[in-house]
Amino acid sequence: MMSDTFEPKIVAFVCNWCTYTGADLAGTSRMQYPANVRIIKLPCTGRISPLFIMKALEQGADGVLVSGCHPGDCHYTAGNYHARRKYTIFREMLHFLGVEPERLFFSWVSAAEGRKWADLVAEVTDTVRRLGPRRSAWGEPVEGIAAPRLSANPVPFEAPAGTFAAQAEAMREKAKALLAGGEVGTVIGYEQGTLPGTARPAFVSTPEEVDRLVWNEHCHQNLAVYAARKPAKPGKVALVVKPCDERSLVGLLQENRLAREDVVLIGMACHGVQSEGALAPRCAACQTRTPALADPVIGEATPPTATADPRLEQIARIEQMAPAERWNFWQGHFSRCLKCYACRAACSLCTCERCLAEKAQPRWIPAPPDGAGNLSWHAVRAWHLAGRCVDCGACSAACPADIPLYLLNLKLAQVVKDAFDYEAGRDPAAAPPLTTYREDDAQEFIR
Amino acid sequence: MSYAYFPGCSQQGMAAEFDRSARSVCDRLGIALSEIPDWVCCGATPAHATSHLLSIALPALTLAKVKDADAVATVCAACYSRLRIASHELREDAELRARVKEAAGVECAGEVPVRHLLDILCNDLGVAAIRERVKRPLAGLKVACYYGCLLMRPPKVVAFDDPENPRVMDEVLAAAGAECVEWPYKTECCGASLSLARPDVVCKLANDILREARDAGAHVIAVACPLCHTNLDLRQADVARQYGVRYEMPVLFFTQLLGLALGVPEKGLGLNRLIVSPKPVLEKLAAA
Amino acid sequence: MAKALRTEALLDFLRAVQQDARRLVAPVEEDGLRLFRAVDRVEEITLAEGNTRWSFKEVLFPRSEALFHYRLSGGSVALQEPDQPEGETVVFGARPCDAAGLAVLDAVFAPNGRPDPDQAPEHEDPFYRRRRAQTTIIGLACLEPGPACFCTAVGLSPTGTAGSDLLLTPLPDQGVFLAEAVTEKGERLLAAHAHLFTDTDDTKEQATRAAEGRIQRTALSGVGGPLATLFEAPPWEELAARCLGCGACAFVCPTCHCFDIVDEGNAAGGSRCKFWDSCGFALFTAHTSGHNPRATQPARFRQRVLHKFRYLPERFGVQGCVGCGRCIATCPVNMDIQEVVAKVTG
Amino acid sequence: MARVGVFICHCGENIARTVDCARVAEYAATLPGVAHAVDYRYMCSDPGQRLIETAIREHGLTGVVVASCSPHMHEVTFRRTVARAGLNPFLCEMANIREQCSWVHEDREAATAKACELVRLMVEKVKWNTALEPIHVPVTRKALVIGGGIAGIQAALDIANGGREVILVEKGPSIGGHMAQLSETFPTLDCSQCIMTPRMVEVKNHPNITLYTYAEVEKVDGYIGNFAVTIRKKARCVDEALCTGCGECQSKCPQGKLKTSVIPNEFDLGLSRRPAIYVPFPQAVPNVPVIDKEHCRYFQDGKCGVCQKVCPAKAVDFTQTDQVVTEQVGAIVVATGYDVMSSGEYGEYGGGRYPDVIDGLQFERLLSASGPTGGEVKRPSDGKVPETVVFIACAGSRDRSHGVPYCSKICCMYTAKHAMLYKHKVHHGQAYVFYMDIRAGGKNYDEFVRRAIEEEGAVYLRGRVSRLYQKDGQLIVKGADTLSGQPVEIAADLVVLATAIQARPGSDALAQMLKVPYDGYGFLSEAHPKLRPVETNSAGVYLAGACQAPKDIPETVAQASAAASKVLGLFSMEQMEREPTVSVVNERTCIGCFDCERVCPFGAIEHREIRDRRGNLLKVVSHVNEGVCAGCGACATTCRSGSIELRGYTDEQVFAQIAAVGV
Amino acid sequence: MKLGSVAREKTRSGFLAEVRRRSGTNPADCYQCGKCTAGCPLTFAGDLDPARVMRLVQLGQRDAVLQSRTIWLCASCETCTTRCPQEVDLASVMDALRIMAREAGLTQAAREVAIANAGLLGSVKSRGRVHEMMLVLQQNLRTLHLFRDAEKGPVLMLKGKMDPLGHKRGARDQVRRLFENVARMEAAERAASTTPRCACSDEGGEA
Repeated sequence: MMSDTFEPKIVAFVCNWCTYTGADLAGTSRMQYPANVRIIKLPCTGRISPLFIMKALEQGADGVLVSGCHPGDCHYTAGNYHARRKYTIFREMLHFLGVEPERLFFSWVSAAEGRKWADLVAEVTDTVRRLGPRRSAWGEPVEGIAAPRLSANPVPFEAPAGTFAAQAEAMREKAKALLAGGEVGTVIGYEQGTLPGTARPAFVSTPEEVDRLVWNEHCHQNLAVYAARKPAKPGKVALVVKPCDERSLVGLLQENRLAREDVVLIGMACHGVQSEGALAPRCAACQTRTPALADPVIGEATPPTATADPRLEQIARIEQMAPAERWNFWQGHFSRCLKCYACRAACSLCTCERCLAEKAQPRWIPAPPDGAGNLSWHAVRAWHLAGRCVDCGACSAACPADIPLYLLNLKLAQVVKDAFDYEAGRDPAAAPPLTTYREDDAQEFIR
Repeated sequence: MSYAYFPGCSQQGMAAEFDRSARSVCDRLGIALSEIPDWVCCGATPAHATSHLLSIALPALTLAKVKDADAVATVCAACYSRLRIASHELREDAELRARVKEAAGVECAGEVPVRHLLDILCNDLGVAAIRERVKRPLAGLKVACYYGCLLMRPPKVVAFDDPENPRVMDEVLAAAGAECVEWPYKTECCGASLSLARPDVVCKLANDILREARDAGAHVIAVACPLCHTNLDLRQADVARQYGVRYEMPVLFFTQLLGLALGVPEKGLGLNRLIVSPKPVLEKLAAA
Repeated sequence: MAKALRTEALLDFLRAVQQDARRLVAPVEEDGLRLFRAVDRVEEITLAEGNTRWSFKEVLFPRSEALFHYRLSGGSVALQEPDQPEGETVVFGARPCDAAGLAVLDAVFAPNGRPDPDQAPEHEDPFYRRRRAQTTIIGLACLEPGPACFCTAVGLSPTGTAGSDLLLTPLPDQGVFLAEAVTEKGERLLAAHAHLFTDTDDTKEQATRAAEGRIQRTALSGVGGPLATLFEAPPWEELAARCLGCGACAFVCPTCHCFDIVDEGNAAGGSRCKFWDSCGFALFTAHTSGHNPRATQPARFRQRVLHKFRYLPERFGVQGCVGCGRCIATCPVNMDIQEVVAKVTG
Repeated sequence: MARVGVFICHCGENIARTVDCARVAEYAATLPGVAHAVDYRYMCSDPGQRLIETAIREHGLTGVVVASCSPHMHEVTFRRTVARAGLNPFLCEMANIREQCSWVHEDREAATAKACELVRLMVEKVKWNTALEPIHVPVTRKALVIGGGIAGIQAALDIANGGREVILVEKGPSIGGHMAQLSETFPTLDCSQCIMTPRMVEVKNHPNITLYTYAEVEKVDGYIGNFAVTIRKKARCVDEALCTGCGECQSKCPQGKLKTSVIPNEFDLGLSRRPAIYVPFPQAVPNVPVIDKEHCRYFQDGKCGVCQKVCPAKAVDFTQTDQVVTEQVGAIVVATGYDVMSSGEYGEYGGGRYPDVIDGLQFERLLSASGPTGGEVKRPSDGKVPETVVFIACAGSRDRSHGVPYCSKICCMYTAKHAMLYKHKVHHGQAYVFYMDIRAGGKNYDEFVRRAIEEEGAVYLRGRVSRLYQKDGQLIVKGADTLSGQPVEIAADLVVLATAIQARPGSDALAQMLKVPYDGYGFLSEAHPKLRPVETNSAGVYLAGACQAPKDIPETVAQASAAASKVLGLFSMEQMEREPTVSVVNERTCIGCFDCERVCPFGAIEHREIRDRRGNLLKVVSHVNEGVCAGCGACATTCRSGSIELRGYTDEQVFAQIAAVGV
Repeated sequence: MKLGSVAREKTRSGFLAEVRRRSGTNPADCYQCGKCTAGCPLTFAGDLDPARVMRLVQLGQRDAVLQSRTIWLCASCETCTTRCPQEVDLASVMDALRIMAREAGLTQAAREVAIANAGLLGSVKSRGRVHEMMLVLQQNLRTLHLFRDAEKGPVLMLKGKMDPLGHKRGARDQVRRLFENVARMEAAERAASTTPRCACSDEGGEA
């Protein structure tokens, strides 16, 4: 311990019933192992939030170990199954953010496996010791490594002639009818923005006002963000929704944020929307072009123009980077973050009344908009949207710092799809993937 | 399926008839065997009793020569055992692989599976296909199928059938029309590896096996190993001397019996090379 | 007599300035957006027209800074002053609107007129004061204001000198920048690099007219007056119904100056941090009890408007909005302060 | 400001040998918020505990950290200690510097440094601890006993005699279990059925016992004191109320004509046949037949119906369907027993091909007066009385290669009994017993085995049998006697394998339903191997008999009575105290997404409506039923807004520990 | 029997540890059930039954084990390995013991077997494959059983089973190099140990 070799600090989160008892057994059996691990005992891996791992990294741990009961052995029957799903995603997210995967360890150690515990601690300590100290603090760039930049290739936007106008007319008709008939008190649609080539959300409550409403390629905002808010005017709300926005509604229904009958959906068949003068990248290969849930569906959709989502190529490029490059890529972007929370405000699924970022006791996310605070915020935001994000693009569009938030969201959506065969915003009756489990969920990463 | 054929040393000498009948049978059944060029001895028991490395490196030398085959086919149970164990260990143990590479100068990862002809007949070809091709069923012939020890042991690595009560040979020969007797000594050891050094010991073991086969009513014993064959066939004279029992029990390679049923001419089976001639039994059968 | 800097000598000037100061902050391109950054090489600086995504106010009022650090041991607490490593700083490329916005920051953080390190009033911010004294602003006049710009609507000009120590106005036809020293700092800067500047008879009048002519947005007349009675009256609910409640408008604004203070640390020690806050956040006014006097987003938006157009002029005699148009451009739902003020006052 | 007291235990030399306890105490004193730190030789001793109590009073401590052994060892002890000094017990935490420090590290410097850190971690945690008060939940004073073997019968009778109601559920058509199948019992050789039958009848007649036979527990909801149990009563197709047990139906069943029946009699382990409508054995309780639908002609092809016609009581009812009942109980005793490994497991012992190789339970039936041979020892193949019998012990037990490394515990004794009873029945016969060790610990047990050897002439051969095969109507057994170093060959007429005792198939599913942990072999796990042998980690669920591990009758009965006494203890209270380490919802910030409800394995999350003063519904939020919550914390992890805290393991407490590592 | 420190046996340098390392199986797992003895077809011929060999290994009785005849009489039929309830691979233990005995020059107990093994390997080494007739002749020569099985010669010749000129050869150079490499490598691997001779380079040199 007193030598020159690097002695890593390793935080181990273990469950009370299996691994803690297994570690006790290693002690009772006098099995020797390195003294670098600090155990934090919790009742169950179900209680070991992945964010604890992040917190440990934020606080300077060189390695983190999480261990609990073997599948089927959970004292609370299913805590480890739930935890396994969470770790599956969170681990991928940390890798994508550039955390060295070799520093994170997951294992099942039963109460009888004192030997396994001792061997595990030895292996973990040895691995982390060989890796050396972390190359940078949480939220700080690794020095001497350039932060790679990505450039997107814009796809020209080709609006189908005449379609928007006809749809707009039909939409206004519907809106007028709803208001005139008293079926709804408010219609939330789009109107012309004050800057050239923009549209913005508009709240209308009389048939006369309806003429303000427009429908065109600039209507990129997701109006579902207003769905769970109480309307100022009495009566139901009708929302003009694109198919992707409608997927938000599915999420809101799953999470009891509203009931289907609380809202009327005026569904707009989609031709894609514009972003910075070109087709929004998420629209290029989007297959969801006709609303599935809406009360009327207005117009005919234009089929996608691309076969492959251009953003997947960006993800692939990030994944090809070395961890330190990936890390700096993200630190470069996050360094611009002002913590204005526009990403959160624009997200139709961020419906918490008190965001975790605002919880002061304890403070999950360092409040200031600096390295650690920004990284933790973006990690938590992405994590909380894992399995929920419907890829509407609102967060990225809202960000004044142009942080490519969609890359994180999309990556996690991919992980969820691959690992649990689940796509958010498709089935209002489906159990969200992080609230359920399968006994045979993959667990290659758990030793 | 294409098979790289490993005949084994004995099949070039004492048990040339095993090789010959195996090739004839395979030919008849449409199983293509292509002999591994320049193969070398598997090392047999002396190798693993002398040096573990040697016992793996020798088979590795041969296995490394196998190209473009789905499996290595063997007929001799001992060769099968050694090749299969070597291939298994090479697959499992990277360090051993490296040592073997240094010793043998060849790289072998044990990827091509090593199979015994009985396994191939039963599991690749299937007994139904054999039954279809039988021209002269061995009706009335009571056979004691003798598997010996190495064909199924150790079960974790080599067995392709129940190690305590294997059935493959019985099924193959039953398909050939023979009546396979139930008997308890199917997998008892004949002491083969001691044949040279301790003929006295081997005699006792051979006597036990011959006795049990006879008591079970067998006309002939079928074997799948040249060493078993030597001990049971050649040693019957010694058994007679040592124990005073003259069994006159013909001991045939299973391929010879199968060949007979498939209508392979006797020349292609080398029946004349057997010490205890099967002629009387076969003739009696033909007459019946 | 005005001075002129040849267009091609600008970089030489900036390089020289950089050598004198510890830090040169100027607009650069990063990931497709324009931001003020401390530059290593003056070649990185972009001179493109239009505004950076947010103002340079963070040079003086960082988005996050430690007020002090502390360490706990046994029963005792040890305090430690934070470093302020920036030192002498020159900001180049400040647009006249941004530079004019300094008046608000000065009024709040260093209210004793121009910041003077020797005369510290009670409630001034020493961090701001120190930085302000060490910072020189080289303004760069706008020739092509954008669609969101409305500085003229609040009585400012795209070529105005307020807030700049030295203002450069590009005169492309003459191939020079017209250099106006506005303050002593500006004078000193000119004097120190006199060899790069020549005397000139050129004026910026024409450029000013052209630039002001590009601004389409209507003047906001008498904003101080009518707004005083409009706390409850105008339909804030409707005006702000779509406001999402993020802080983007405040954080890109050159004059917004609200901040929060928290302790970040653990049982062994930590820092007391001051960092930007926004009246757009519900948490901004939330009481511990759970009560929130500004319970709705329209109430918060009203606060933003009234603070800029009424409270600041009333209390500090400064114009709270400089018409840079950033809040309009960055708002995810196009909340347009100029449109709103025009509507409620007009 | 917190005032934490830190108490470093030497645990004699156990900790002090590798950890410099004085230095740890010195270090602890420097930690912010620590008001008092001291080390002592045995903190758990009386003077040690008094030291803590005194310190709490003298220094006005607001929290206590005891750095000593694992909390699994002494957390309860020290919590009681601080409570005696007037501090809330949940303001006491333990730093484990023995099992997880001094015992696993040799380097004194490293171990001392780690001990300091572990103390710091717990000091930081305890600063965030809050006083927690026990939760009171009502107790339904009625018990469920699952399994009607001797364990279940004993537990049910004890509870019923203690004055509480019991529901006894038995899967089969009759209670009695394996014990009813046995001939005579070791070491007294009293007749198993003679001592068993009266107890079975007592169960049937006991006013406090409700008996459900031919029934299975399908679902268990709720928690200690308040279980809701769903029981499926399978259709017997015979009305229990009408049936008089006359036996007419089974004697007339065409499937049961002695020679032609192909239905193996389960009670005789396939050594005899039975009809399709049958009472498993003459002393069955209830003495009501059941129709085996798989073999009944009426159910298979709609013809027959003889039993219905002949039944004088008109009790046969083909239309009967399964009934599902729900019962409220406060405690559950699991007494589901065991199975024996099939004698076909061993290829070298014939792999089930030889009819005269049988298992011990089958031999019991051959010995039993009620058995297929009327108590005469006749071998299955040809009914011949075997003159040489080989008994092979550990056939499956203590055999890693067959996946059963454990000892089945009862075989040594029953094999000796078998050898003895065989000798009693076949005087000229010879019994050979192959064994590895003789495990005869128990009152009069070893004497019993010696008697089998010395007086009854059983030849004990120390060795395992390698192989056996059939030849000339006999079984050639090839074993060894390792004491003489010789192989042994015996030509036997009958071979009896003492096959391994295994968990019941499906015991894992039952365990999951009851949320009781189980081991790799399917045996249910007790809460503590020494100190809580009949309790489980699922509160309110107790174990009796061989479902926990192989055991003999006396041990089973003792455990069953112990389980019953635990149940009666629980039932002595109208209300019960529970650990307050449960989840609590912050209703102000909860948005009611109910993801917590989805992950809660115990169904503890309820919906609560929040209304304003005028009664308008403001929102619906989550609420934790403290009686149901087991404190796993899955809800707290799942809640995105951090609106759920698990008391005792709050985010504050965890963060404080994480931060303390980083220092 | 003199017992050394059994604790030491189990650790580093003991006989048990060496057998464990070389055989890849742990003889300490043996609990003396005797199933190996019961099933071994050669128990009758050996001086120690297999279970006893395991016991002596556990007790570190190097000389008694390595000098026993049993280890040479083992026919490698693997009956013991197949049926061992403790999953001890006895056949591998026997191999390891033979190798160790040979290294220690302790092959007197069963010279014939050692000679036969060496003979076969010699044949392989020089020819790549086994020449059976040469093997028999060599064996008789070296064991001084000059006329053992002599009567079989003519019969075998007659049946064509013994052909003095027969037998092809396989990859002789490769095989020779392999033998040399194995010898060299094993000598190097054993450099630290006390082993005096190398196992497979000599062709039955003890005759």
